[in-house]
Amino acid sequence: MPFSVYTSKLAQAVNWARKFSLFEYPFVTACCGMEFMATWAPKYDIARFGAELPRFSPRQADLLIVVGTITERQGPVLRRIYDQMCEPKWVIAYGVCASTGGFYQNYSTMPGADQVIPVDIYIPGCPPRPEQMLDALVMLQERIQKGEGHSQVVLRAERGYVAPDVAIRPDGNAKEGAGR
Amino acid sequence: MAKIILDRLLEQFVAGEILETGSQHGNEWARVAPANWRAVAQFLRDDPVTALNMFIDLTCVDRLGRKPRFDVVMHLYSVDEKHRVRLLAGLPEDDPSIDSVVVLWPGANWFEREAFDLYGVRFAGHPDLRRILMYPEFVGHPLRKDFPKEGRQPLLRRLPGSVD
Amino acid sequence: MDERAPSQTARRVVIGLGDAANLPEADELPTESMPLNMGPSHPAMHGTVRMVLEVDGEKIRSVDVQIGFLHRCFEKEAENATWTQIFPYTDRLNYVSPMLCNVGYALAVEKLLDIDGRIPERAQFIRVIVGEISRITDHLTCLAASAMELAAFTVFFYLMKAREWFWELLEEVSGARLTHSYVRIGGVVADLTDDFCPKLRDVLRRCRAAIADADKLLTGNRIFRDRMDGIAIITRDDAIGWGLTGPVGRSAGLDYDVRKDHPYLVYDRFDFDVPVGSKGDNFDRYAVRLEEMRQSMRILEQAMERLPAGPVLLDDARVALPPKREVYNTIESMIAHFKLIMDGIVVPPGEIYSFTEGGNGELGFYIVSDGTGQPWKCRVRPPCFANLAVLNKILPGLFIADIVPTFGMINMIGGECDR
Amino acid sequence: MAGEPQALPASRAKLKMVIDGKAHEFPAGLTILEACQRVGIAVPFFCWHPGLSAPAVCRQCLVEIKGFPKPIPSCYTLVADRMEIITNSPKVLDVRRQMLEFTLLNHPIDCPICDKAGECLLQKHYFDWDARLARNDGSKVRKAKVVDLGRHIVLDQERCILCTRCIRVCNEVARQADLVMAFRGDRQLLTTAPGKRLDNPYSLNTVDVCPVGALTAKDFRFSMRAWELWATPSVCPGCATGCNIEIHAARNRIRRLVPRLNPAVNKYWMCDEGRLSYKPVHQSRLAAPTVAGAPASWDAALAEAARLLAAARDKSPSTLGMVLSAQMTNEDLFAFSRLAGENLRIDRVYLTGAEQGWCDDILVSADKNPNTTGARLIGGPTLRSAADLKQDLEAGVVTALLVIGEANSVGPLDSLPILVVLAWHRDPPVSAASVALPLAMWAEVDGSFTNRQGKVQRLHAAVAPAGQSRPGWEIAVRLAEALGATWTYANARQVFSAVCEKATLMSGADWGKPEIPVQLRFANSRG
Repeated sequence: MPFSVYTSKLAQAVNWARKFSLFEYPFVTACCGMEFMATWAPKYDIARFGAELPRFSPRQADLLIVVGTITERQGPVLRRIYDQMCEPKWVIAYGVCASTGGFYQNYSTMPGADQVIPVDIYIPGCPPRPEQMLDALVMLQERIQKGEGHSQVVLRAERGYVAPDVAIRPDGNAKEGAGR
Repeated sequence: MAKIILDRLLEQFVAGEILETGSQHGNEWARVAPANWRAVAQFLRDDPVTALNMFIDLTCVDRLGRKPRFDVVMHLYSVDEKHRVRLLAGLPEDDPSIDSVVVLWPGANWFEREAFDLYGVRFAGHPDLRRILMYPEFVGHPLRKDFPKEGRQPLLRRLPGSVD
Repeated sequence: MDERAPSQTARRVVIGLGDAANLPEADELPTESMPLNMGPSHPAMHGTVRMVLEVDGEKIRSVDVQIGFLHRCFEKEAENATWTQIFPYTDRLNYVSPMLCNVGYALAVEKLLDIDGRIPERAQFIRVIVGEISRITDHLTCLAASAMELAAFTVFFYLMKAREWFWELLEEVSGARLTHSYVRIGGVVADLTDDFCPKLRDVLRRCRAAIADADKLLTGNRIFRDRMDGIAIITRDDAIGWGLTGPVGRSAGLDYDVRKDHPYLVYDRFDFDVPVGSKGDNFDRYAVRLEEMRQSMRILEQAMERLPAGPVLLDDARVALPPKREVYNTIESMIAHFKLIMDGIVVPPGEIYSFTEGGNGELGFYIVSDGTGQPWKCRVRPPCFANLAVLNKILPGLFIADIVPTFGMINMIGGECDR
Repeated sequence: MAGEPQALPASRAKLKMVIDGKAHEFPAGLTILEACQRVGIAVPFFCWHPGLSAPAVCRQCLVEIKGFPKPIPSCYTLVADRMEIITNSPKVLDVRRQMLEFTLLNHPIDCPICDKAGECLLQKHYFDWDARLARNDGSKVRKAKVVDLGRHIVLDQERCILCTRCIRVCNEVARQADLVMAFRGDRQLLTTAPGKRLDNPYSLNTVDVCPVGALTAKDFRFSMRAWELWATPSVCPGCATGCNIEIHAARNRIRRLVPRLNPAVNKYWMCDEGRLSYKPVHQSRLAAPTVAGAPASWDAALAEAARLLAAARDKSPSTLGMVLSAQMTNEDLFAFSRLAGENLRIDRVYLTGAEQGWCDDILVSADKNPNTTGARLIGGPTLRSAADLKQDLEAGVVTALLVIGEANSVGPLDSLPILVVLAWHRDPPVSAASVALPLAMWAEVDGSFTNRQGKVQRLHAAVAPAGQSRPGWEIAVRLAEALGATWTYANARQVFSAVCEKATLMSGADWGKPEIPVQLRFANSRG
């Protein structure tokens, strides 16, 4: 069917454009921010991947990078920022605190940013090395190209397309759905 | 070295006001009756001999099982004499309240708010005694020994299984 | 202008021309104060602070600085960990200079254990070296970030590059780039690598150049100076009353540096100066940090010259872990290792307030031990908690734009301020 | 007993002696070790145990006595007048170190996989008294790692340090010579006596007294690391003896029960049955209230229960009965007795409980209920027996029944029109019940048992109540409220003091101070 072919090709082209022009919003809260700075700095130079431009307004960003520990107090803030971003949008949880809470298991820290927002890529490490950030970025770009980013899937689902399970939860554990 | 501080205290205040003094690991400390908390602090600050004019730290210790349960602990430093002292005051569990020293050192403001936030100690005469580290909706004082380590009180959570 | 202007204003006001500044009060444009919320997510707020401002136009009438967005319960975690397990948490207090926090905590516990006199000399020198490196990286980060916030991106790159060199060195020593957990109670976990000193000398040489570049780019820079000079002045009395220490306190003329006034480790053997500011404005804080980095480099060079040989960890099976080979092959060391890991080092009951010069000022540890394997209370006196509080006093009267450099020069570190 | 000074009759002669340069007075008949412990001087030991005889085989407790050529084992030398003892001279410490070195020479490097690790006396003494690097790491003598000694016990002969404590426990506590030593020198082994197995009813005490991880309990081994356990003082529910125990729990599950010293009741010991009496706490528990077999909310279930009981009461109180269990705490018994008397006007109160069982003259008593004494005390003389209940049921005198605790001993209750059950487990009565309410068990509540000697002993909650179950007294209060009464009990302690006011025999009983559970790793080695 020519039309569907046309649309799918177009989608591929668009995704290709998207993955190399990621405008990131670094939601920097803690130690990981120091390493995250390093990924911008000359040696690791995230610019090589077309993601060097930080946008400090969520409305202009399409990649939310949660860098550092998220506390219960910060939860609503993070959620609001995510809601303010335009679709399609992607989220990287940078470091174990943003992924699971890390070794802070107490009354104030939230066990992972995905308690309040959906996360596409989790980066382990306390803090992760800049290489891991770049690696995660490449993984995300592949995901974007395939159209398996969380919000991409949701958008498609809203338009009546079927969502591939794997994308519901980036770790492939589709059964649980997006919640923990 | 800072023995002189304790001597000054003891000659200035009577036994009922300074309950106990001592020195350990090079730290001089004095246990003060809560009623004299601010008076002692002011004396130490203004007395030319002690001249403890710099506010360093204020916190609280929960000695669960001991009476009185709480200790308010303040550290003072003298910029000129280069000596320091630790003041302690025991507060009962049912009503842990003591005079604020913000009038003496504006820097004490946040430290007292923190002690109030995490231990529930109330400081009489504090300009605005709000929570500082925890959010206003939080219930309880988390650093008390009987507060569970993982007593989370979430402000927000995703709906389980939701695909936003 | 318009003859049919509303008749309420008695005189016509010409804005932008002539002496608009010294018009009588009544004739200024009518303004009303409005609340403005900065942060907690704001490029200049480092992600963890919220400022609720009451502004009158561009002018700040009053401010309420709200912290706690990074409260990770250092104390609660410490009360549930053995004495050695606390080191990783100290790393993440001031995560820009983790080594300094490591050292500060270790010194406190060693005083409680009464082994502070028996720490091997080489270990003390190594602590000084890694500590001063951390201090340099701390100031580098502070200046780089603030420069970036003032749109001087080049400086950010220069200084980040320099920081990277130091981190690679620390990684060689400790195995981690940022969160080292390198210090142990009784010494340090491993000796320096063989070619550490030559490498460090080389890095210092390059770092001097980088700092000189940044110096040239900023100190003489009109835009930079305009936003730093005479902004947010802190007096010496303020510094004392608010308990300001470190670069912030010194820039205000408060000549207090723990390394000089209460020497710990082997700092009394080194020859270095303590820079002190004259005006207490943002530029002084910047200049003091710049100079402190140079002084730290002096200390590093002297330390490398006099670095003695010898062990780097106290030889006491009740404090320091036995060598791994012994642990795996003899029951004695296995038991010692087991006891130290599971039950923890047993610290006699007592209280201690031990203080060192952290990246931001007096980093104090007030520790209460009840004689078990974990602390009853492990309080950290965070320097930038006090340093940040003073914003409530100095910000009113400034312009909104002044918040960025001022906040940057206070150098609030979330992990340390909120713990 | 060791470590706890006892008041001595003034008549007994005091011996003057000097320990480490300080003069002391002791009664005759005391060993030097006990004397040192009384004055707070630590002396290490492996083979000595306060509850057992002292063979002095480990030579760890050596001390110097003025005038004696060589160090003397303090654990079996009696104090004598004008004796001068030195416990801390370099010579003594050195000798002890050498003995310890011998003990460690052939000890396997098992700490990471050893059940005793974390509460091991060998670890403790090495760390406290030696803490030096090994002087040789030659190969060690190999022995059998897994020897099945009996129903409950597995032995690792390599770890055994030959202290013979276990042998003496069998001989002196269980009075059965099940264990012996075989061979000599570094080939010496612990093993069962010819033709015997370690099957005496007190065999698990050998695991407690074993200073190392040689003897391990099949029930506990490899299930939990000792240092992660949280200890809570409590009382064994196995029989009327009421042995004092520590509940060792982790992650909200009981992992084992160990005896707690009480010279008046169980000394240092308890029986194997009692140790396994924690199993039911985690087995087939009733999790939520049910009405007519269907799960319901607490409020709904309580309302329904109150409605049924009130209806029965108003119809004819004489047909309404209540069944108490001798396994309930004094607080629960009292609360329900009061409910029956004041609110339900029940005069038919029956007492059931577990069947009688075997007994001996050591610890085990035939009455398998922990609180029969308390039940009789609180229930008073009008208390009827399970047999009476059977009769009344057959005769049809009782048509409505409020059953608390387990009622298995009673026959089938399906025929009853009104049956309200407060149950621990999903037992037959529950399925037949109009309303069933989940009841918290002994390890989940604060309360008290009265043992066969009439001693009132405290229980402390060690784990959270299973499912939605609640303590009996609390349910009683809420039932009373549903029936229109207003009681003021806010916690078990208030109920307890009310019991003490009422029941004369319990007056003077003390609730004691709150026990904060402690993790074993920070409670020092139990040895």
